[in-house]
Amino acid sequence: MSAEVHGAILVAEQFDDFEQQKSADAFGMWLFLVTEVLFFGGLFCGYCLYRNVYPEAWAAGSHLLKVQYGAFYTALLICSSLTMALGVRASQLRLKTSLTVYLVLTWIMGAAFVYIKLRYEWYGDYLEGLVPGPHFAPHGENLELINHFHALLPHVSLFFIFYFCMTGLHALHMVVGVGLLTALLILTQQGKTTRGNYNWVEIVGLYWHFVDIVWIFLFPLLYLIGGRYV
Amino acid sequence: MSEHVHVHPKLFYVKVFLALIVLTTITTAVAYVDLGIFNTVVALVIAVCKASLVVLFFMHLKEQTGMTRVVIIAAALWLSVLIVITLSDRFTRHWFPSNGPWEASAVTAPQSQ
Amino acid sequence: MSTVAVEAPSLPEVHYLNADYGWRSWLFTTDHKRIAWLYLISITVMFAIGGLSATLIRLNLIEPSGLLFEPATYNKLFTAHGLVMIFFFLTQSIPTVLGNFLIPIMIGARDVAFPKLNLLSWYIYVIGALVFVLSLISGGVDTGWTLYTPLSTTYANTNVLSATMGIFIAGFSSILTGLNFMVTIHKMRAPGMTWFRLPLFIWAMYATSVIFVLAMPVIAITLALIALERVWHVGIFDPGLGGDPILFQHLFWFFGHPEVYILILPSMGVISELVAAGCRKRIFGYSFVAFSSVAIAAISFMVWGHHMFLTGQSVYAGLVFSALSFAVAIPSAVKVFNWTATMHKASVSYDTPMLYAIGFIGLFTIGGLTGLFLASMGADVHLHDTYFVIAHFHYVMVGGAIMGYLGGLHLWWPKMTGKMYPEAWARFACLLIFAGFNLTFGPQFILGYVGMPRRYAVYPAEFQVLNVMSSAGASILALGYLIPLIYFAWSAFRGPIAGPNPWGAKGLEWTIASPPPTHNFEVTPIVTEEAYAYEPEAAHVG
Amino acid sequence: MALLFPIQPPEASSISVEWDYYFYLLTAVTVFFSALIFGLVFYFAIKYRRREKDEVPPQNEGNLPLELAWTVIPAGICVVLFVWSSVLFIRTQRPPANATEVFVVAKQWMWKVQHPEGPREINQLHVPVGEPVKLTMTSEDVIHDFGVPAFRVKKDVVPGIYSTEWFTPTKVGEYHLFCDQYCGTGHSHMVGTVVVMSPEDYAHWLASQMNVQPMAERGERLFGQLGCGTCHVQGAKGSGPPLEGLYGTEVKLQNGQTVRADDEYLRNAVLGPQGVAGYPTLMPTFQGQVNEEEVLELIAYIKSLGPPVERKVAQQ
Repeated sequence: MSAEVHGAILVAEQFDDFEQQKSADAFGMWLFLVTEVLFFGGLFCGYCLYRNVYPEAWAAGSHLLKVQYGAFYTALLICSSLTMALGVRASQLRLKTSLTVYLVLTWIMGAAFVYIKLRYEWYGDYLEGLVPGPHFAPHGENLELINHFHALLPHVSLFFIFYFCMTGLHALHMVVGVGLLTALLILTQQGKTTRGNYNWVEIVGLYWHFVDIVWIFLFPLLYLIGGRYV
Repeated sequence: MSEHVHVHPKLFYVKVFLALIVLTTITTAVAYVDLGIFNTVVALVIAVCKASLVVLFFMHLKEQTGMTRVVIIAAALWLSVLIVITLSDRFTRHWFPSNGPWEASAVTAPQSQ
Repeated sequence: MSTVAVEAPSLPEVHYLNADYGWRSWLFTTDHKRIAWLYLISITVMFAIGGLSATLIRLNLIEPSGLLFEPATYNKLFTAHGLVMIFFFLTQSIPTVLGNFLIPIMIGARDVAFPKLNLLSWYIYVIGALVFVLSLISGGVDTGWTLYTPLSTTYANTNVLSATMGIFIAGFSSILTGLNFMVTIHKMRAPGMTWFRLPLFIWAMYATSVIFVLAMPVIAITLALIALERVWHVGIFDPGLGGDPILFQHLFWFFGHPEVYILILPSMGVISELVAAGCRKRIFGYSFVAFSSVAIAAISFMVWGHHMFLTGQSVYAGLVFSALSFAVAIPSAVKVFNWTATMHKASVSYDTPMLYAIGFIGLFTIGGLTGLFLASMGADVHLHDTYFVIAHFHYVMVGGAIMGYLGGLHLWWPKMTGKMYPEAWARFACLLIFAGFNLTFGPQFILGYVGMPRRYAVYPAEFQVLNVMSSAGASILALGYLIPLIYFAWSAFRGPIAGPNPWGAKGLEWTIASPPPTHNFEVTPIVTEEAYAYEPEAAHVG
Repeated sequence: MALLFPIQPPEASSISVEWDYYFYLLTAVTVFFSALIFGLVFYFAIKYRRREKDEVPPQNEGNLPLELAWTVIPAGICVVLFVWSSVLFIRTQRPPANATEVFVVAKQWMWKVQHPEGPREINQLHVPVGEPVKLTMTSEDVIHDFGVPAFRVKKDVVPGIYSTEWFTPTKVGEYHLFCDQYCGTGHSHMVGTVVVMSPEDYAHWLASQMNVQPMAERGERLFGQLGCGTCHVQGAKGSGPPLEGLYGTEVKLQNGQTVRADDEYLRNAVLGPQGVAGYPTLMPTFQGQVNEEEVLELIAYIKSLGPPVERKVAQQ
């Protein structure tokens, strides 16, 4: 590490050098992601239990969702993960312009995810009566399917609790992620993330990839259960 | 500083990205083929593969210290403990014979005094 | 104070307490030592609330028909007592006060890894506590601390929502604290401070932090589900709608049992320090004690079903849970034997911290062994949810966790304030607490065996004598807790000056001034020896 | 004994004596080790007390054989305790086949008991001495727990499922019945009495009860009122499966699974019908139309329609 780089990087006073700070930051983020795994874990546990208790109802619920949305989100998030990873690389290489471009791209994809999720998919679900609880009454285009599974409806409602909780919690994480990206963009414009201290971009990247991974599991678990070949 | 940082070429990330897109396509396509129970198995295996790709290459787990790996394994292990044990309760309850014919003879209740 | 040094000790000119003045310097501090004080004050307030409700509970139980309260009020009192003590006092006690103060110093660091996050954790805790206290003031909650569904989600008509919200918020404080400590212990150790040179307190805090990180998120999401269910009645835990109320118990106890070890492990760490300092001796079997902390933390996650033997849980799952619960007793036993063996051929002081350590070893032994009754599936059939359970976990949590917390406060009070407390009063209070504690909870073992269920506002008359004994003990115990509060407050201002190492103990914290300077060490220490390296020729008291 | 306070609950069931033996063993282990640790700690504290201010004792590192000893010995004790207690537990979970059945429905805050012969009780349970009794229990609202200290038995009563508990009373007398799972405001008032009577007294008691219509007959009346017979036609093939001789047999469901038609299955079938193979899923849910006691009566009626053996004959 050269002297002027050392001068440029602001090392917090409790650390001896940037190396220590960087590894502490990254380790802290990994630990935080562990807590996130277990935070989502409670929902996954409930999901697994009920799915095995009510397999038919779970498949029926899944068939009321639209695979196109799920597949599109997955692709969108994988793209945003790519741009995020390239952003970290740009920060490592101290390329301010390309870092900005990658962060903006990631930001747009993240925001698009949340917007489409809420404005189109959830709103559509609401219109089709898929909100669980006492008013649960599916009446979408798939009427034949709904009639077929009529006896299962209370348990299909249970599926939709988990659908809304899991995708809702995920969307909440996306919103936080978009906020973090906004902060990173501001820091980047101030030139604070391209001085060799790529740790901030890196830990936001870790978070972003984690949220992507959660979706990678949510997609098959919610949209593809029981096959789509009926 | 930068000599300590291992910077991957762009192509490296693009390859991972392409692999992820391919796997997404496969998992979606497989859902339309009737494989019975294996639909779920395939979907989960592909999801685990995709997650591993992201963790290993996008999140640079390969360059992290051993401790980070321990942390991730611990998270996965603890999550599986939670899920497996919880489910094992629910789905082994009915294995237990509710009536024991041997009990009738085993418990010779003393008569009233 | 028995130790009167030849050269009168004096306070350092500048230390962390007088480095800065004004409320801003406290409320916006990132100094781990000041944050420890913020926690100390806030959890003492919560302890007072929890203690007051305990006193009222014991008063009510003097009469079989209830001396003071209607059952509805009584139910709110024991719920408040349980929730406050567990989520707002014991969980925080040793980690956030002694842990915050000592972890960086013991490993030779200037501060924790993320000082701002540390302060944020305190604010989150305070917000959570305020929300919770408001929910108590505005009517309270009557579900019991276990918040079992469907009682908590559907049938209780008290402030379940705001109470769970308070706990939910405070949970994030613990998550962040645990994360901070883990990173600190991994990344901030001074040169030469290898894992096996760490004081055992650090090992225990590390194990505790692991549990914080792994268990707290699960209770957070579970509480969120309760809130969701309560607001919208969607049926997650409602059998009428296909939900499973037992799922809640699984999620709750997956957190709940490790939580118990969050409470006792730090105390075990403190006791190791107290015994080493009180005996001036290296802890017997250091590595066994260290690894037993890790083993307890790991196994503690796989025993939760022993709270659910009678729910209709699968017998096979029950057998596994029971076996693992017995297994977790073994590392605990190893610790007790090692502490006892440390006292062999030692130089045992009768200073207050050592008295607490001796009290802890005895009471924890009883608390741990009576745990075997409840790990036994057969015995649990009769003892489950009786006063036997109450007695058992109070022996562990009050006789264990609180004795450790108080003992630790007495050992490190001179370091935190630079002042000594009145030794005679402290010993008297310690004996009072020990006696009062046993009188309170000893009779409850018998009460449980003869069948008195827990959480009863009224009870059959034949249980009265034992209940009166218990209540009498509680009044002694309450007095015992009041005395340290008074003399600590007095000594912070008027106490005699302690000097850097009043106990002649080993450890990095005793090499720096009392109170320490803001950044703890003038130069980063280089560690060349193991923990507790007492040398027979040279103990420097003063 | 003129003790100031009780130190032991009555031993009034077949399991209680062995239970107490196990309890004594645990108590002995606890007392022994507590005394050992207390004794050693006090002995060391006195014998090795600090005599000089600057004294530092000789150091030692530990002792591997000793560490192993105090790991292995407690582990051995734990194995013994584990095996005995597990056997004890399993025995409490398997009611004898010849047990008398009694049905319990818990609600905030009372115990509602039904005997198959007809009598109903609230917060009381009359049982004859010397005969095994099996309780089938469920809850209408929150989780309760049926505990009788004198019998050393206890079981959570969970809404949505049938819990069972059994005991053989061995002493005539009246014993406490407690709700042991916190169930809300009136939890401590959800108490009652278990009255153990001699067989003759029990017979008198049964005869003296006003409501003598047996549960199965009440179930039959309900069966008619709810119109169940429209589809479940007796002795003929209706649009629902016949119920004669159903109880205790294996039922093949539409989803291919096979389940045993026990109490729990029948309850689920009434409240949330699952498709039975060979029949259309027409049956509406009766959730909200029948309460838990009525479900038990319906089950008693279905049970009374004949044991599984007769069914095979009927089919042929």
